[in-house]
Amino acid sequence: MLSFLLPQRVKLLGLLIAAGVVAAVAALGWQVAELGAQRYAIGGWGAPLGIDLYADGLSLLMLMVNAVVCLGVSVYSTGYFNRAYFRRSRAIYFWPLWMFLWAALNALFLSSDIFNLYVTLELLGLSAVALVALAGGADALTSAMRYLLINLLGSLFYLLGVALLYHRFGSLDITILSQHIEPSPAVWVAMGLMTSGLLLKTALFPMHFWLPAAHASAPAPVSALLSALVVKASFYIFLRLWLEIFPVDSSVFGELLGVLGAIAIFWGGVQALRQTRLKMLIAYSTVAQLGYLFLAFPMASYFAWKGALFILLSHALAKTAMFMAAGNILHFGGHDRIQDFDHVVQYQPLTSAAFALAGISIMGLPPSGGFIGKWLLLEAAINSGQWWLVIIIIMGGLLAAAYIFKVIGYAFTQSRKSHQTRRVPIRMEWTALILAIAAILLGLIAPWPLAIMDIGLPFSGEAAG
Amino acid sequence: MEAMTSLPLMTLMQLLFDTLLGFALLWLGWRALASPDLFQAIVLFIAFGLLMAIVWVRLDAPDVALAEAAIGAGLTGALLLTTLARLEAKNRSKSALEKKHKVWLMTENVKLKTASFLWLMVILMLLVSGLVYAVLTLQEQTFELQMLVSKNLESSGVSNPVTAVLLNFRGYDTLLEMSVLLLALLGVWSFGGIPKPHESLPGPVLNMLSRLLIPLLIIVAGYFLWVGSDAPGGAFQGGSVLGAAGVLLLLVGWRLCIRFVGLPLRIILVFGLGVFVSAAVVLIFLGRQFMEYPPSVAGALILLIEAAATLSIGITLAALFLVGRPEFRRHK
Amino acid sequence: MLLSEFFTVILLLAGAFFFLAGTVGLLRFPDVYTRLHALTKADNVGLGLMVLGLALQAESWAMTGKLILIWLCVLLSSASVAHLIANAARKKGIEPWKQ
Amino acid sequence: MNTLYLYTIVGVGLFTLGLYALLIHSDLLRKILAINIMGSGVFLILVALAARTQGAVPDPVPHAMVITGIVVAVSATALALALVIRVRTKVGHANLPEQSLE
Repeated sequence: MLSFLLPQRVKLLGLLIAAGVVAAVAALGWQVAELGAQRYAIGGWGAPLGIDLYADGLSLLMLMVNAVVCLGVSVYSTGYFNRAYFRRSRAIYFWPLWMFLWAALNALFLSSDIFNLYVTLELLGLSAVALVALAGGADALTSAMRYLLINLLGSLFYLLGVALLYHRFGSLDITILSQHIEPSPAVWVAMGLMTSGLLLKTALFPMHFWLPAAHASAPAPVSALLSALVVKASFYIFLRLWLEIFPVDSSVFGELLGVLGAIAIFWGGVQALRQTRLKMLIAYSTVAQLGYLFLAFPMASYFAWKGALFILLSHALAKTAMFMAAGNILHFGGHDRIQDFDHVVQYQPLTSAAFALAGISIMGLPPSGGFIGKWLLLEAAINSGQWWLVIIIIMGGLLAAAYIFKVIGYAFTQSRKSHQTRRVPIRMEWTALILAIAAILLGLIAPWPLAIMDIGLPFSGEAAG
Repeated sequence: MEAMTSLPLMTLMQLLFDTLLGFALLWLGWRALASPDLFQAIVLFIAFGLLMAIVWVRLDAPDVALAEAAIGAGLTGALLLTTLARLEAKNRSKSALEKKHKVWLMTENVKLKTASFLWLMVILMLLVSGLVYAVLTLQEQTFELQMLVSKNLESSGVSNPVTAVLLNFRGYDTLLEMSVLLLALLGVWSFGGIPKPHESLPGPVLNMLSRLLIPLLIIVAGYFLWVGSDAPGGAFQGGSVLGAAGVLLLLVGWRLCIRFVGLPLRIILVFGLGVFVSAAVVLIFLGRQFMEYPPSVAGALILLIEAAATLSIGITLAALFLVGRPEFRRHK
Repeated sequence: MLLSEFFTVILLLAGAFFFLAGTVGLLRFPDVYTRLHALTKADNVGLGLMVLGLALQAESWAMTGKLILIWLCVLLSSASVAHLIANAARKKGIEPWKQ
Repeated sequence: MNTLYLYTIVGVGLFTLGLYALLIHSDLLRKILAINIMGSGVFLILVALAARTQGAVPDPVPHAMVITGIVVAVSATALALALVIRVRTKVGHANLPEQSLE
């Protein structure tokens, strides 16, 4: 699955590889579904000595959503990077960098070795930075620089935690670590370090400052991917560590994460409402949506985890669609100022539909994927009697509704000003729409991904919730 | 170090040496970060790297020492210096802004408010005390893994345990690491045209030096590669020496013939990774696991992979030094 | 104590003395040219003496060869680097110290 | 006190020093230097702790990890430096607009 790293610069090849990876993921999915969690020892050495790959329901789901989103982005990019305003010299680098990013994501979701995860994190971070900088403007470069520094800082914190864990337990494999783990000062410090490093990369509330600029200034398909998956990758590692390695009874810490998540929902929502540029709005919306993921920590129950994961999945799909729609609008009108979004509906019905459908999922209206996720979270919150979480989830939904309707409202407003417009390739519109529909469909087929999550369930210990 | 208690003088000397080295390291690190002149800071950083290499030797990690000296101090230093030169070349071209830029090149401590400075200090102190506490209370680990490494060393095909870990047991890490290197180059290239540094013609001495040194460096790279299987050394060390040779060549003003800049260069760049991956994949078809080298040919296989890797790493590092894709240079 | 060991110690100490002298020169001399002079000349001799001292203890000829190779490399590079630095300083217009 | 713990503590010191400098300087080259020094601190901790075994050959796994880490660090540094140059050409200066990390 890693053999597609060669920097061939042909678009067709990119698409072929994309299809190949999707097929591989599907095959793996079938295997996992049939046979349960899979473990693959690279080099045949087995866990303590070599590096194991590990695929259970959680990683499979991540891989699948990864495959869907990446396939979408690949198709979209064939259109996007064709445009005249992208110098060809830049555009040719998109594909190899993009393949690296994708490979890093796949490797990350499959790895079960904490040092290997560090290397994949770096691979992911560097390729993401290079992709952000591809946009080439002053904003993009500055935010890419900041993003790079943040990434490196986060990785070093993580690596220091890895060092402590290794020297305490003499192993790097997650499964082996989880069997040996016991609370001790070193473990606590390692946990603190790794958590702060990963949360920095996940952009949880006080550490979110780098995200909006980086995500908004990148080329549209790249922003889509950054918001949809790259931040989730570090969240995924965090979740793995939290559920499998660290002593889970640290409820104070969980509460803290929950509070930060709650603040993130509010802060992101309010900021999103205040933005005048569409891409910034969507980026802040990501900050808010990431907050939901952390609401599960204070509850730490079966439903809560499932809800958070479900939000993660549907947000990945919906946010990709949104950024693509934003890219279309940007391309169409040459700007993304929300106030000047007239006629968009007339000229780009597909894009507007995509944006609206994705918005439904972000707001959490039925029958979308976002609704199911929020419903599960709500149920968990009510079950555990944490009413403040209920209020926050509902408020967050209202805020999301407010900023999304703001955009849609402007898009429907007629004005007589004439604009310079350019034609948008039809496949760019369709990919956005299809992904948005997928986000909605996710709600309708909810039992299926929920069942997949149960394979090799990492959070079965708390299934009582 | 209790094993040495029979020689109290020796232990004392060693303790003294280690303490001195440790403090020198901290001091150099501090100076490198606080020195008002950037050039000086970089030079101090290079000295810091060399000192690190000595520390690695003290810690019985000769492989790391070689890597640190060649990559950590040497190449990183060269990269930093060339960047500085490019930044300053930029300055010179905009003479009107020169004064302004001068300021930017100097240390610019963000004036923190006292309150936030205090907060920062408190947080850092917490961090330090937490870390120190954690380290000091760290129990002795179990040495199962180390035992496993030495037990499996024979079937790994090499007798240097570090090489065995790097290329066999944890070869997947190394594969990804080489991808990181290649990715970095790709990223650097994708940034497009980069201002040229102020280039001066190399004098006769530098020319002479490079003529003498480059063959030597290439031999050394080969030597590292060869001994890597049973003594300190290996692909990364060899590759970085090769990279150093490349840097020297570039310094002398040697440029690749246009003919080689396009596809051939790219092929060399991906060669190492390509061999690595294809060796791993071919083994799948031979009915083994991904990257499972059969013990009988493991040694040869590792050497082959390492040779390819050395070449690619060397060229990649040299190309990183050049900053910007070679093709762009001829348009200027 | 063997005679060879005795010579080794003497040579190492002598080498260390030259290093010390070179370092003192680096710290005390007034300008870049004289400092370079002190550093490269004295350190080359110091290293040569040390190499000689260690060569007496070497187990094989190959070892001795490697040691000498190291010395030659250092000679070559320190001479060239000294030249380069001095040349750069001269181009920058730094006048040699006169008194 | 054991010398190995001494080096570990030096590693902690370097890590913190680097972090402090990273936060306090706005010049990008300095930030990159700071990150590199932080990295050295981490590597030092990793290897110094590995040398705890008395007499025997130290654990090779951390050594391999550090070599990997060094190569990753140099790649990241190269990318960062190229990016600094780009930022300078495009924006006109090589530091980030002020930001607070707290």
